[in-house]
Amino acid sequence: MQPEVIQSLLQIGPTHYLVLGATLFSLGVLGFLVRSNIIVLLMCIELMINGAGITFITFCRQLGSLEGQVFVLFAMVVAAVEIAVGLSIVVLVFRNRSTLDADKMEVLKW
Amino acid sequence: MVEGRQVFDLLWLVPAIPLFGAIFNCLLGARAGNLIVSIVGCGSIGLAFALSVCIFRAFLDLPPEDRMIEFCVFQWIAAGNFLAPIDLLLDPLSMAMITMVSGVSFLIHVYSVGYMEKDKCFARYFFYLNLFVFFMLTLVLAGNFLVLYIGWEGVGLCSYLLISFWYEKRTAAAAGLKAFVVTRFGDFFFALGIMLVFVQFGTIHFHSVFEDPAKVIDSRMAMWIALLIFAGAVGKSAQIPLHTWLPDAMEAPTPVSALIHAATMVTAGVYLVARCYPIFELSPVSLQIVGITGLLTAFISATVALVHTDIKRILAYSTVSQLGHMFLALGVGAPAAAVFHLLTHAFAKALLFLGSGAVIHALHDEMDIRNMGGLRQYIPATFYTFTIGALAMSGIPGLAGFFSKDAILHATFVNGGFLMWALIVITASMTGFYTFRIIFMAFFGEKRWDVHIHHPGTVMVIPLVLLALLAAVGGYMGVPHVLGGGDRISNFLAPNFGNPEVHATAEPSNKGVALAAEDETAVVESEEAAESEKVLEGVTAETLAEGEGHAPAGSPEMLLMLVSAVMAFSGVGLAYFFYVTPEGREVPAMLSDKFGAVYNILTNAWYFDKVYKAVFIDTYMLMSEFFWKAVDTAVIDHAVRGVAGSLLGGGSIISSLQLGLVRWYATVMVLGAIIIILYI
Amino acid sequence: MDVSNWPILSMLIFLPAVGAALIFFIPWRGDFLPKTLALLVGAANLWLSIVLFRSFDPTSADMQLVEKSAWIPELGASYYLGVDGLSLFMVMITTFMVPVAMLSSWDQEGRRQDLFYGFLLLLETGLIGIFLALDLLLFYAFWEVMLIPMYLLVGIWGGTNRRYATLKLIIYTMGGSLLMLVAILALYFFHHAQAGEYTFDITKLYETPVPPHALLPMGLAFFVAFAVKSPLFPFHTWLPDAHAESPMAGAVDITGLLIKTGAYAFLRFLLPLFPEFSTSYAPVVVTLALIANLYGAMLATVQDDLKRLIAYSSVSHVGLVILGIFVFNVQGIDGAVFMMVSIALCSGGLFMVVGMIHKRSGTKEISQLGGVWKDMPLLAGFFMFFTIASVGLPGLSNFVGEFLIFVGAFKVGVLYGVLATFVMVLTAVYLLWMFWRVMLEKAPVRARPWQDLSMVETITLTIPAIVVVVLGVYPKILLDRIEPSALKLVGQVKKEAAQMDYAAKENSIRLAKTERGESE
Amino acid sequence: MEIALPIVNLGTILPQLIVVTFAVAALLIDAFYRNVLSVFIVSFLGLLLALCAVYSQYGVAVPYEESMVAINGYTVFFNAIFILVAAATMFISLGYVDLTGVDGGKYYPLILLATLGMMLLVSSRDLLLMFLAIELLSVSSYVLVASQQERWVSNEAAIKYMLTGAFASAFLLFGIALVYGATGAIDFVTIGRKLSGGQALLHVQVGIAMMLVGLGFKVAMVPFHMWAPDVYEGAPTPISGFLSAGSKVAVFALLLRLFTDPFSVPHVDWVSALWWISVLSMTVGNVSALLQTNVKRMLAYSSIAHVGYMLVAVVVLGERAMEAALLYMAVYATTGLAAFGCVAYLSKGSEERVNMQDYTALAYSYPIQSAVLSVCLLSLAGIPLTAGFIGKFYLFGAAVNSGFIGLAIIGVLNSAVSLYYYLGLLLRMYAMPEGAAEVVMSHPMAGRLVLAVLGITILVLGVYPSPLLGVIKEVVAAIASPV
Repeated sequence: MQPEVIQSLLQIGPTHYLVLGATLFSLGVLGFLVRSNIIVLLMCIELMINGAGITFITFCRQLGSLEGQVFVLFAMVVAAVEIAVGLSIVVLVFRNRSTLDADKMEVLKW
Repeated sequence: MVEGRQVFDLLWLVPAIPLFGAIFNCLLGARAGNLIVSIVGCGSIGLAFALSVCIFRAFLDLPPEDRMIEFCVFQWIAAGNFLAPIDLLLDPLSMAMITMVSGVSFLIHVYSVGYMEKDKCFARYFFYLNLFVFFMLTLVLAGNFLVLYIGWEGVGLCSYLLISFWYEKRTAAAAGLKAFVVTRFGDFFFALGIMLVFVQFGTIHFHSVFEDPAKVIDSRMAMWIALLIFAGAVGKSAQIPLHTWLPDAMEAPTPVSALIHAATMVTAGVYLVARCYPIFELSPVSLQIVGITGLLTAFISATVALVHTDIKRILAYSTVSQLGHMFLALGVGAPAAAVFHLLTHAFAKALLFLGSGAVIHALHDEMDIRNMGGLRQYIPATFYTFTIGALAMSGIPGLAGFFSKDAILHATFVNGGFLMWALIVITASMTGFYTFRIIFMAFFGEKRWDVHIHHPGTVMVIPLVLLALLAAVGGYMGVPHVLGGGDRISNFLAPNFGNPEVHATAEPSNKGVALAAEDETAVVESEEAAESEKVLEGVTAETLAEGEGHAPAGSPEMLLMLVSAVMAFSGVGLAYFFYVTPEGREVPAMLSDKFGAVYNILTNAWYFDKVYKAVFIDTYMLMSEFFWKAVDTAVIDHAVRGVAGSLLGGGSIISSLQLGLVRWYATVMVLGAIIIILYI
Repeated sequence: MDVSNWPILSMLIFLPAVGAALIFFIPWRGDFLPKTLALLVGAANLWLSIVLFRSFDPTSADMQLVEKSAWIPELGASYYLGVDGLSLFMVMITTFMVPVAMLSSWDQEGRRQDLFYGFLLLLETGLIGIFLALDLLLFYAFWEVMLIPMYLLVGIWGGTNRRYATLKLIIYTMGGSLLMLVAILALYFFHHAQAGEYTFDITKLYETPVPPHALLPMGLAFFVAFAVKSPLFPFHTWLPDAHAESPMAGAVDITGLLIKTGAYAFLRFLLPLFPEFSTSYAPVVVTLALIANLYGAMLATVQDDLKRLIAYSSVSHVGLVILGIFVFNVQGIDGAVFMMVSIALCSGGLFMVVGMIHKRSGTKEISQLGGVWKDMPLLAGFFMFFTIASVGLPGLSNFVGEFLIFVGAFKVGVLYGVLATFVMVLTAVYLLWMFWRVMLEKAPVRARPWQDLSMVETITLTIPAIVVVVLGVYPKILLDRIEPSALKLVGQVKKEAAQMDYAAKENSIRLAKTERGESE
Repeated sequence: MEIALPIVNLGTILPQLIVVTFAVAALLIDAFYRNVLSVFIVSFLGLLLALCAVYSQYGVAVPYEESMVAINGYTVFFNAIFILVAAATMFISLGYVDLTGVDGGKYYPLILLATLGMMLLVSSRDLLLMFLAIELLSVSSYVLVASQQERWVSNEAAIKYMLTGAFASAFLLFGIALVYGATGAIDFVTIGRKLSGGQALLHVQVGIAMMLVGLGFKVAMVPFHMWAPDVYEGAPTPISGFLSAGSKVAVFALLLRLFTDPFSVPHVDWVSALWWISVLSMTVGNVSALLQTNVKRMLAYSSIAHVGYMLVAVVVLGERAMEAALLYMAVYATTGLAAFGCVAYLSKGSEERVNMQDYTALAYSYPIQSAVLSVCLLSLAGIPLTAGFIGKFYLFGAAVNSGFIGLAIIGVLNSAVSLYYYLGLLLRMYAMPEGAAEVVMSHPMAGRLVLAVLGITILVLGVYPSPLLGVIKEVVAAIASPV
């Protein structure tokens, strides 16, 4: 492998950030698919949103425009809201069912 | 009394009056009592008869050349160039027919009043009967094919209704259906014939079709048309192979058998062929077929009549056989003779049926002649009239049947050749035999019954007497020249069939029949025909020159008459020997043992019915069943259900993928996302 | 009163709808009043149609009493009505049969008769709309909407197996016509591409030549839609079920009216819109029609359920009608239209009789009947009458139609003629055999003899019977008015044939004239 | 670097302002007085005023360039629809809410907030506002779905909706990020310019695809539809109506705009993808609706099928398709809402009537509801003389016109299939009652009136659609010029 390639790999650049964001996102997706505890699912969603956030930041650094950062701020707010509402619903469910296992929730199907 | 030509404008009334009678009896008959019903029923027919007699008188005043009156009632069907007005045609043929039909029906109506008095459905009976007369008169008066077809189907319907008149009898219902369907099968061909006529001529109007058919169609096409029409006639007139319905039709009340199945309807076929004769003349082949069919029918049904024991069935088979005679006459180019025989036979056979009706009535609906006997002294009037009828039927010289049958035999000999002549003469003797078999078994010998005799009332006797009169003297309308008579009938019918002499002597087509009968090759036939053409001209010329009376052909004609008379007598004698003389008594039984096979064939009427059932009815039912079960239900319906079912199945599968698990939903979403990303 | 300036066609269509609305939205006490109202509305509509008949000009082949106004200008759909010789008698028979059907079920049991009659009126609206619409979209609307009341009639008041029957009916018929919708759209845009205007006006669409590549699919879409409704041979299996399960009036209307819409649509839309398609595929259609004709008769022979039997008999008759349509000559088309009217009367009559037997015996199974004549001579009389009318006895209406179709077929091809005509034998077989099994022979022992016809029933049966006779004896009433339109249609489908027919007509008339001259 | 702050003219966002104000007011009233009726009145007043405001904007045009919240025919048209839908939903909820133990005090204001989300969604000009609007809409609808706190199915539906919804919005967000990265802009106009100019970038395609996932989830298109049946079944019935009539339409309106202009780029082949999605949605929706025994679930599946129909417009594109889509959405909003409303108004006592069996012979006990429901079913089935037919007709017309014959044929075949279940339910309702008719529950007059009005609207639109068509043509003509 040519040294300059290794150089560019060692040199932390936008690509690394993008890959990081994508990885975070994918981790979130994977987590969502494999775990069954509602709280954990919510956290996975957080991961995904953050992955998206990182991508945003990277791009607006690259493009030198601020919209991305604004977007990220809003995204964080939105994520917070979603989690808040989500948790309240979780509480509701827990009160009625005293379980947090998403797989138990299959009354509605077919 | 209307006089002169304007009486012809009343022509439409002849069928109309019976129709009014029918309508009256249909609507009000149930409420009005038997008396009124019978007055209306007979009265309407009587009126029609009277009217047709007046018309006849006026008709005779006309010079022969313009004895052809057309009368259009109204435009019926008109679509494109297909025009079918209701128009009536009065010419010698139809004139003779309406007179006979209305007359005989009148007598039979009167007779029925006595015969049916006990029946609860009196009104219905007369409704049907009047309706029948209406259709029959329409048939014979028709001025174009479609009007004739109206009458044709109409009489079929009435016959159906009357055969199954006593609808609670299973046999009656069956017989009615059989009669309608079998004749309908003939009508199918007739209808095709009409269409073919229309397609060829562009019109179905008799006058314009028959004026000069040779201009429009060649002999081949003529053959097709002729055969189709003839098939219709075969159905209606119960000729082989469509004759099987007539014997069963004897389920009808006896007067009906007399009127419909002896005198009028069954002769419609003969009338039709006679009416369409110009087309038949164009194709020798068709005439051959007509003749041969007639001959076979005459012979076969006569043989069957020999062994039957049901009085009405014997008469039925004899009817078939006599109709066979008529077709033979048509086939050998003697249409006048055919019509002549039609008339005389109508009288005689109506008489016989009514007589048998009287017998049956007397013996409380006993029909088997083996359970009769010795009736002579109990119901003498019936006996004498019946005997006259029988004599006339079997062609004993001096009575009606003799002259007409002789005319046919003569024509057969001249144009049909020896073989056909021989066969028909044998048939003649059989006629004598079976007719008198009835008489000897029913009226002679010891009585084989013990019931209180019903004596026929005057109402029933008078028609018998009148008919006996007609049967006796009816023949004098056609005494041949050799006997010094003027052969009036054929002269009268000349406008329809041309000069009688021409037909009575050689005619190419009929020569052809002879040759066919002696089976020679068609080639010879044609040239023979060609030269006999010349012969024909010669003969006609000469006969015309010599004028009426003693032709050199005369002496052989006398000879023929003699032979036929002898044969008839021999038949009667044989019957006498078998059924009266003590030594002859056991011969029939002996014969039936000896020739068991033949006897079985005859008693089973040559197995026509059984074969038809096996071949046509059963296969048809099987096929229909198959189509229903296999095609309709199994294929088409299952295809439809299959589609529906697969949809429902798919639905259940797809919605069962709806597991209800959040993570599964997410998985599907991710998979979808991946697919889309790869796809885009 | 002066009716010349009435919008008579619209009145014909909407009067029943108004009646239905009244029946639905007024809270009636009991059934009698709404039933009477419905009957009155039906009668009024019949009267309107007679007015229509009187103001119809028999000599003209064009659309008459046209009403046209914009409906959805954005789509180029217009409210366009008109009547000609083809539709006139369809309308009349509809307005005639609906009151008769109402009478026929006058004393039928079951709850909410008022709704029943309301739906009958709605059905009438739909049917008349189909027959009068000259705008393709309007036609399609009526074509589909008319099924809903039919569906409810069968589905609510029908027999035990009604759910299956109704779903079959609806899926078949609507599924069949949905593809037509696409074809209609295609035609619509073709027309726009050529004429540059968006319109559903069929008189304009007639002129639109369809590009060859689209001819087959579009023609097929229309054909299937109409063939299902007719119903033609492979698409007919919904009919027996619908019949067997439907209440009397429903059955009467299915035979009489619903299935006529299919055949009528062939005449009004398929032939003039796709002449090339019609002519080039005529042999196929004729073959199917012949199959239906004989096949229906054969299946009718082996049915044990009376209603199914008559259903199959109408399959057979409809086959004949379609045969008449697709031979493209004036006899055939005259005969077809006449036949449609006649089927409505004869089969309708048969249905009513069967319904009356069913009401007394509680069964439609032939094997459980027999000897009915003894108890009900009057009914037997009517049964016999309608039977022989359907058998095609000359002098009764069916014969005229049948024979004209036979002639038309025979002119085109001898084989067609022969096969078509042969049905007259089979018809006799199955109908008279049915009559025998139901009416004749000894009756099985019954608790008490059945009542013969009531007054209402007698009237119900008498009215169509009279019409059958009148049409059979004097068919000119219809034929004269059908003929110009028939000739025009033949002209639209194939030019040279038209000329031929015109010429033939001319000289045949002359011929007739001369004959009459001799005779008088 | 300087940032061009978007100018916001209060006049242009007047309706949105009104809605939010009254929502907050209503919440406060609820907080202090706990009087559901007054909350209802206040919220309804808010909607009324908002409607007037929207009407006042009719004909005004504030282009996307000038304002963050644009005004044009499109926005006015849809805002009006949303407000009407919200109002109708509120009325339909009237009796239902207190019968089924929903806290009305939060319920009505939340409807308003959701409406606000929709309104912002259609009039948003950039991805940011779009995202926020969608979130506002979603979050409030999560709560609405959950609002029947005691009913288990409601909770389950809510949790499922919330989880999957958040999952989907994460996809949306990531997609947005990628698109932003590709174009460096978040407002549609620039994105459009950049994309059409730009070359095929991987992350453009991935971005669009992921946004499609996010939006597709909201409109419940196959394969992102699975939540819909569960949520529609579990949610309070008026809310099911509100979701299908409101949020679905709103997101679809946005989808239409996105794919008409900014995303209509040559080198991204999403047309054929959408073709498949459309076909799948129709088929899956209809076919799985065939066997449903639960009316709400059946309607949910049918709504999936209708998304499939609407997608035809997106596939076809062009002016005619745009008109067709608008028409169809308006019609569908009315019909779907009315259908669910009828189901809500057929509830017996506290529990809903969702089992098909219970619909037998209903027409004789609840004439109005049954009549309206039948009209809705006919309209959904696309029977002529109902609004549904005109919509389908126009839609398939557009398809045929631009040569998508296959799509049209599949569409009509699907509606043939759908006849089975729509008409089956219809027939069941009108079947003759066997036993004695059940005791009739009385439902609030106002709600039944609204239902009747909706039903009549459907019929009128079906018989005489010209006025609506006129408006739609105007709207489309107005925005036809590239935004």
